[in-house]
Amino acid sequence: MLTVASLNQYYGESHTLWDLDLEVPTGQCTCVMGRNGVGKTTLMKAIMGEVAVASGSILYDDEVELTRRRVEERSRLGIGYVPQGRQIFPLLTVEENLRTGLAARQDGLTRIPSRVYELFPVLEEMKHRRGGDLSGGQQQQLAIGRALVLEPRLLILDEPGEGIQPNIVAQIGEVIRRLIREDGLSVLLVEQKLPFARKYADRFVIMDRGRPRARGEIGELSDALIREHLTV
Amino acid sequence: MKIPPCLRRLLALCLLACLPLTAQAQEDDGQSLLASLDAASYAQMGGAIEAIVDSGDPRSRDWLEALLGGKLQRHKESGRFVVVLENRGRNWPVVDALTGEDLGEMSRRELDRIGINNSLRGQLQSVLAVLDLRVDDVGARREAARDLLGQVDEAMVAPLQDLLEAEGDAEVARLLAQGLAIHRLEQGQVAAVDVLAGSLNGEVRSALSSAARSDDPALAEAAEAALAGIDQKLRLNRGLETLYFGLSLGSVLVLAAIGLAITFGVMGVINMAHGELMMLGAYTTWAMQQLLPGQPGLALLLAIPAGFLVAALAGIAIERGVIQFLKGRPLETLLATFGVSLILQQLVRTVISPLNRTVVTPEWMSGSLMINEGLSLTLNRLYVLGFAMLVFAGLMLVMRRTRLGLEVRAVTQNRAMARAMGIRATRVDIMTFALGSGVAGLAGVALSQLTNVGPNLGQNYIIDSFMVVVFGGVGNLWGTLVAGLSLGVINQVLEPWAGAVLAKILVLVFIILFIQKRPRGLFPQKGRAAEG
Amino acid sequence: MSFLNSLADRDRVFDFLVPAASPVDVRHGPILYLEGVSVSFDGFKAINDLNLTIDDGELRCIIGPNGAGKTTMMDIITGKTRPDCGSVWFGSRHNLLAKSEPEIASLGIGRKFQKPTVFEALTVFENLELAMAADKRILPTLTARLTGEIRDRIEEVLATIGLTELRHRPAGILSHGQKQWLEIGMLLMQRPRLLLVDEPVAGMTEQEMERTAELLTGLAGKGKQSVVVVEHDMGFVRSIARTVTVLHQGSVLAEGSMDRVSRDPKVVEVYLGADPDEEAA
Amino acid sequence: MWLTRPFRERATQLFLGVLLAALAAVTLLNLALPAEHPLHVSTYTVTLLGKYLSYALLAVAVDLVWGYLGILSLGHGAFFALGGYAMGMYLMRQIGDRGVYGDPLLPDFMVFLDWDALPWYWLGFDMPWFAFLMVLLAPGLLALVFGFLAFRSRVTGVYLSIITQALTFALMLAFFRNEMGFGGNNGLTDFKELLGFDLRSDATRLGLFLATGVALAVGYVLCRAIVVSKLGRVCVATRDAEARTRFLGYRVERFQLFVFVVSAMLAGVAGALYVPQVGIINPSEFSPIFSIEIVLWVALGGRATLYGAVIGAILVNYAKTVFTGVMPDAWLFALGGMFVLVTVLLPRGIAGLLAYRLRRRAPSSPESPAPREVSA
Amino acid sequence: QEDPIKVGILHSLSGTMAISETVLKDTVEMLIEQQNANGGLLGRQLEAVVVDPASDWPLFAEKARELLAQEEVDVIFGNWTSVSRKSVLPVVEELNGLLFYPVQYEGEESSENVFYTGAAPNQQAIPAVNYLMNEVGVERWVLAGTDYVYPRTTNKILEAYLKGHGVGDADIMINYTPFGHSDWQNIVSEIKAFGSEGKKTAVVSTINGDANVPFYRELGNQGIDAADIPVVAFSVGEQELTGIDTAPLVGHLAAWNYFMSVDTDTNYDFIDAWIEYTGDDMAVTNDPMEAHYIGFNMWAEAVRKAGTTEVDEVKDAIIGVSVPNLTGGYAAMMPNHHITKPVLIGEIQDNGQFSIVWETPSTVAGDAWSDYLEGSKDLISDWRAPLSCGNYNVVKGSCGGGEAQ
Ligand SMILES: Nc1ncnc2c1ncn2[C@@H]1O[C@H](COP(=O)(O)OP(=O)(O)OP(=O)(O)O)[C@@H](O)[C@H]1O
Ligand SMILES: Nc1ncnc2c1ncn2[C@@H]1O[C@H](COP(=O)(O)OP(=O)(O)OP(=O)(O)O)[C@@H](O)[C@H]1O
Ligand SMILES: NC(N)=O
Ligand SMILES: [Mg+2]
Ligand SMILES: [Mg+2]
Repeated sequence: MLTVASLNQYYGESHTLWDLDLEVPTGQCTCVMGRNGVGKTTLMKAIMGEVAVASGSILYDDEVELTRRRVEERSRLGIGYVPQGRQIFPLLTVEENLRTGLAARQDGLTRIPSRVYELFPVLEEMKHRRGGDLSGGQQQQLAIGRALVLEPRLLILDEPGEGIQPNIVAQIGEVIRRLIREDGLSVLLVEQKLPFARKYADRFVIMDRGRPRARGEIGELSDALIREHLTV
Repeated sequence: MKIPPCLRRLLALCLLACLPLTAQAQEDDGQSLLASLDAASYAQMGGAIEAIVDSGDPRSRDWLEALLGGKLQRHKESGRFVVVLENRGRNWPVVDALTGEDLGEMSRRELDRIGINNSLRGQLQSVLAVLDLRVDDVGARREAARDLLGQVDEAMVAPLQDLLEAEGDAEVARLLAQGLAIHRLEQGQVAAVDVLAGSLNGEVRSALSSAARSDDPALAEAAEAALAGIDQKLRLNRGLETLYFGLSLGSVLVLAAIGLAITFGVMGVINMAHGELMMLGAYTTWAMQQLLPGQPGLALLLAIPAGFLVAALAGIAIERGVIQFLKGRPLETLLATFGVSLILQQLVRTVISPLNRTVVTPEWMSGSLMINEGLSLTLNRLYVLGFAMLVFAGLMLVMRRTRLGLEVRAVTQNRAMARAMGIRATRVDIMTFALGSGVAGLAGVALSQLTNVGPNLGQNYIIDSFMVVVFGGVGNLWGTLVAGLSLGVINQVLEPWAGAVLAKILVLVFIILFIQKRPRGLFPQKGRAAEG
Repeated sequence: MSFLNSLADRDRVFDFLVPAASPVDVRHGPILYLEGVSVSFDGFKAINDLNLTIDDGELRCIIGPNGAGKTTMMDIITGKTRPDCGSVWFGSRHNLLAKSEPEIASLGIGRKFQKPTVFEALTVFENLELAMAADKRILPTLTARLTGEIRDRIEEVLATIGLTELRHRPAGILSHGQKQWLEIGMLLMQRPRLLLVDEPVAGMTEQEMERTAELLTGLAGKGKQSVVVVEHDMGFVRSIARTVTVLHQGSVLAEGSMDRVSRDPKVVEVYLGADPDEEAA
Repeated sequence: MWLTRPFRERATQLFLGVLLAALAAVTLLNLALPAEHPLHVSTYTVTLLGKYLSYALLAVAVDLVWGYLGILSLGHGAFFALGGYAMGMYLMRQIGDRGVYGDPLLPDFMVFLDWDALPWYWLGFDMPWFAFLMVLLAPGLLALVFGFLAFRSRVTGVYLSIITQALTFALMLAFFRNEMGFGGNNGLTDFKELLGFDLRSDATRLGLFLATGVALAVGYVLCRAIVVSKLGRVCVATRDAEARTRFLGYRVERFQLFVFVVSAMLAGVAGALYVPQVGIINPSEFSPIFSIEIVLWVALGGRATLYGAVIGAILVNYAKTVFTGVMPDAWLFALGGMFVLVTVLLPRGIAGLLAYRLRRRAPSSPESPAPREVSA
Repeated sequence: QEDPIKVGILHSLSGTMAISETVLKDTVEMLIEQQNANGGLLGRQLEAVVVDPASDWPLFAEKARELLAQEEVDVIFGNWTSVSRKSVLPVVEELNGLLFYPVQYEGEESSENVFYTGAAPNQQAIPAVNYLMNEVGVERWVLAGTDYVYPRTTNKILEAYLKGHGVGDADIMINYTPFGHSDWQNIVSEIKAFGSEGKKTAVVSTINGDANVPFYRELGNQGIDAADIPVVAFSVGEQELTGIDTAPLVGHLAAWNYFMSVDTDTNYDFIDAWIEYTGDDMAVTNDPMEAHYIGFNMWAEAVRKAGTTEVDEVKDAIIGVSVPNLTGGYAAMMPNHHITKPVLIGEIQDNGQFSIVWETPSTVAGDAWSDYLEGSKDLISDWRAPLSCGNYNVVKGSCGGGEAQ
């Protein structure tokens, strides 16, 4: 679904991503892990075009070179993005926040797909409240709901469980699993919490200082690897 | 105003003789009649006018009208009287006053104007008005009867009485009766006061005021009482009038600010060139009127879309040329757009003129709508008020009901995320800025009907506009509307007792204090969301 | 671990850092006391007759569904939000409802926000410097000097939060997790009597969570600091919790030990979900 | 001593060095060279430079509150003008009976508007110490009262900007009123002497220029000292996250008030030095557009650097002087174009350009991210 | 080839006053061009030095200094507003320059270095009021002005004058508005009410510049026409009328010392030259332009007389110089640096011109110090030796200010 090859990225003069390779197979959930500040979020932003890359390629769907596409077009190709830190539109109502997801849909749908409300009933309840007034966890749910509105083929989730109550975290996991199974969705997940990753991801990639250090089937994620790369 | 005796006779004559003039006249008679107009003193001219009316010459009316318009002139060399058809520029097209023969163009150097002064002008108008008392059109009769208030004298009483009896229209009759009553009041008849009591007409008030100063205590007392009643009613009217003034001023503020409520309030661009965009709208109106000479109304209507377009295009140019490079640096837009505003101002000065341009008010927007004789609403302002409300409603619709409205708010609140959601931020920027600028253009079109169309137009409104937007609460269109209207009303309520300067100061102080109470304007963004 | 504990005890070494004769009077009871607090936003009751007591030196965990009112409660304690009714006392002397945010902060209440908020234009070092307990009036601030001791202290905290290398970089460029750590560092510098920590481990790895847990448990203790932690990560909560309070719809749903609370069917229903053990594993 | 801290900074040393060298050079070129010499600096130029320097001081005052405190004051012209009026009133009183009506007590404009006594607020202005005190106190007090109200109510961002603008606008209208007793639209003019020195003499002009230069240096060092102190960092913290600063225990409104008042007083001093050099003070200094222009100088020079403000003020005003003389019909194009180009091409103003060149060797010191702006 | 004679032009070309002042700059440039075409002055060519003080009063002082100290011009033609003149005054006195000021003003000034070619109040305001009182029979007066010193002083003089002629307090209404005032609804409505008291009422307007358009518009719309309540304006001329739709204003008045409609050959020549110069067939002329015309010719005459452009000699030579004005008479420079002018009253026509309805039988000499103000009625100005004083107090017998040595 997504193939990242020798990607380099800089913030000013600091080199953040180094010759990074990454593969997100279709219909699977790939989990990116790594300590704070290793560049996970930066990688997601690079895929979405929020930061410029210096070199390398990001191939989507085996044919579309994302680095040559404008930011706005990427979501139109069917990429849903749940950024770290929620990034909801604080002064738009919950419903309006969700409606922004309609912009990228190709089918011209003008109503929020009911599935979103089914998944996060609190969003329907608080439809008319402004996004910024929600509690942290509610905002996180809103951010995920908003990405689902565009019914993506590739879903990028940057620490989606952050700040969400346990039962809903589990529910999100289930939804991801269902979407993968039923709709053939591909997922790129950044997650620190091992139980969640182990339960819902198919593959993992561990990053350190802007480079992938280990990767494999989730079953291969051993304690030794964890100690080596995820401990301070 | 008082009419000298020579003209009074004339008025009576008009009433009796059932003009228009019918008679036989000769070429040389005309010449001598006109020659006597070209007299040394205005008093002598009065006599000459009288002679013209007396002559019954069929051309008299044309002559009098030309005289009234300052277009009756004498060729210096030949002494020939001519009527100037168009008196702007250096050379004027003229026709012979006696024969109507086209004489081509003459230099104004060769011509001598037969001048009149204000009192003669008033007299001529009265003469022409009295004639109108006999026409079929009720509106014209009312107008004529109203003009006659305060002009009636002994010679006219009898014929007016006849007219009054024959009059079918109640309003005309009432006015004629009042006209006669004023005359009787001047004669000292106390009974006349009753007819006049309650009328809000200025002439009536004038007459009663004079009577109240009279030596006859009974008359003075009656007039005093009638005046008190009138003043009572006037006070009420005055209150309504003040409210109207306030709303009208407010609507101007709203119009000036509403475009800024989009570009500044919603997009966050501190657009110092907003005023100059209004100026472009106003100049568009002027240009339209130049393109369609003689059709100021049509030109004005066409200027609405044209003004929007011109300003919107200028807005797009500003957005593309400058503002797009300042994403994330909203304060710097202040600097750049200030530069743009200087350039636009000077551009108008150099390309068009440093002087103000004349924008004509079409007939249907001139004058006022009379609610009663003490309360009239000026039409141009009434239209502007309505226009402001329309523009506001339209804008509200766009922001609430279209995708653009949602997308622009998303883009300003979190540009990166909006783009990640597939919103074409650049296009949204352009369209929104064009919309805000276009609305500024519309404001300019409206302002061209109220104030100067000149290079400084923008500067006069920019500060007020920002004040209104912020006072209403940034980002809230309703706030802009309410803020504009209420500041307008407050200003006009204060003005009569504080004076214009102090009223303005008080309004500013009010804004400062109000913001202490509500640090985020009239309609603040509340709650967590606002703290971002 | 002993290192972290020793850090918390450092006020004996750096005695200039000892808060000058703690103004909080806890002789007669709890350090924080909320009674009958309610607040509503446009008719929505976010906090509903909330009662809560925190004892001196206690480490209390607060859990509860999204929107239960946990953050709002902290807003009320720190003076950011004014409740519609109820009373909030700090020790037995200070009525917090009558005080402004800076007053509350200088009484010794420190807070880490749910969404990390640091001063983005200032460097990591300066962020810590500003947070440091000191005379925060104008003239002393104007004339304040950065002594060697202060410097050392800041360096130490920098080492603790793992940002030594980034100390002269503006905080704005930090990653999400790094900002979380910086906020914790600011809290350490502030040396408050009462710490309110909103979701400290969101976005941290398991190992960082462990470090945070050690840090927080090390801080709490009688006569030292009291800590209130809000967190959704049950593994973390379990590892530090002594008493857990569950908030739901603005009031306390359950309170007690972690085990007891997590067996409470109501808590399971509204919060933990069917399989809490697996979540926490 | 906190005041001496700035002297340890390279940038301040450089700034003071350049400034003092410039003062010395101008003095020398003015005094030592004969008027015909091509390098001679005429008194006309000296006075002009003096005006630029007083504007520079004003810009520094604005940069202090805008750059470091995040308060975009669109009303600093008011403080400048008040300082100017205080000085102007002193200068008016110095005229004594040399006015056109020869009234020993009343200024000319009062005589022909039939005032029979000096209004109470004019009393004391014949004493220089009192007048100079008022130069500081009048703007300082206004800033204190206004700032107290505004900061206490937590008025921030554009709301604060707009009420500062309303303040200066209201003052402008008030000072226009002849009833106010400040000369109405004509303001105060026709000054004769300052502290006994004839204002027309070249020596006095040079002296005023030097005094302004010194005031600028002192003001700069004072601001710098504030900025590099911990208080300065509290200001920046306030600018970026006001609420968060409160939660650390800082009484934000007091810090804001303190800096605001200091800045207003500096602006007042600038105004006081400006008036005797240009020879007139009138309400147009209160006009909102003038206050906006000050902000433009700072933005153009580079915000939050202080020396950028100085550069901006001098550059813009020099450009104005030159352009209005050289291309009187088209200078607005040039000035407007300059504003547009600098904004688009130099995101951090001219100072940013300088800083970039100076710092290229030291990659580790980061540019602080653009300060958060007032916005919707 | 001798150096050219430098003529400084100090008129705002941008900012609020550009509307009025730009044409004055053009006028002087035209006069210079004409003079050069006629062989210049003293055999030397004239050269215009134009600067833009941008409607910024302190900048006027600075630019004046630039003209005198840097450019070393021999004479300056400039200024419109009084405040700009006040700002420039100390500079021209200090640097001993020559300034020709072409606009009607409030008087109360006489500088050794300034020549006032516009009207003093006694050359405009007082005759206009006399006309209204005697010819129109006005009994009630509205004195409406922009809030600054020219209207204030003029109104003060008029008030004193009217009261001296038996007008009561209740029959005088005074109203001031800010510069650029644009909302006249209330004030016009008040005027209307004030005028419906049974006495003939007139408005004496010292409203300046941009405020006039909305003012007249409002008058028209509220139905006040010239026959009911005439407005006589002192600051509205042909130039201002080009920006107004004059149809509703016909009959309102203005008092000036020149109108474009003046029927003399010199005037027609001047207009033709102006139209030629601007290339605009619709270009209009106005009173301050005539003032510059007179001032320029007077200065040229004085230079010829003195045989030099030396300021001190020109200053002495110019007193008594008399040149033709555009209204068929002569203007003479008086010892008080004011000139003699005829006073004309004109009514607005629908073509934006004035038709002259009244004029003084002969020219009036400008009075620097008003006879109707307490502080100045004892002052006279005479710059000839031996008095050589701008504010000589005839009662005290001394020269008032510190100005005169
Ligand atoms: N705007 C920026 N400018 C400079 N450096 C930056 C910027 N944003 C992030 N960085 C640096 O880049 C590195 C990677 O940041 P990133 O946000 O990708 O980390 P992360 O892996 O997502 O961490 P976390 O787990 O804390 O979210 C960090 O060291 C951070 O300090
Ligand atoms: N200003 C506000 N306006 C409207 N609703 C608000 C406002 N502030 C908070 N709320 C609502 O109050 C409730 C409590 O919010 P709070 O942030 O305290 O929850 P929380 O317990 O911290 O949740 P989370 O675990 O998701 O952080 C939420 O439903 C939220 O939407
Ligand atoms: N002198 C004037 N009209 O200001
Ligand atoms: Mg991250
Ligand atoms: Mg929360």
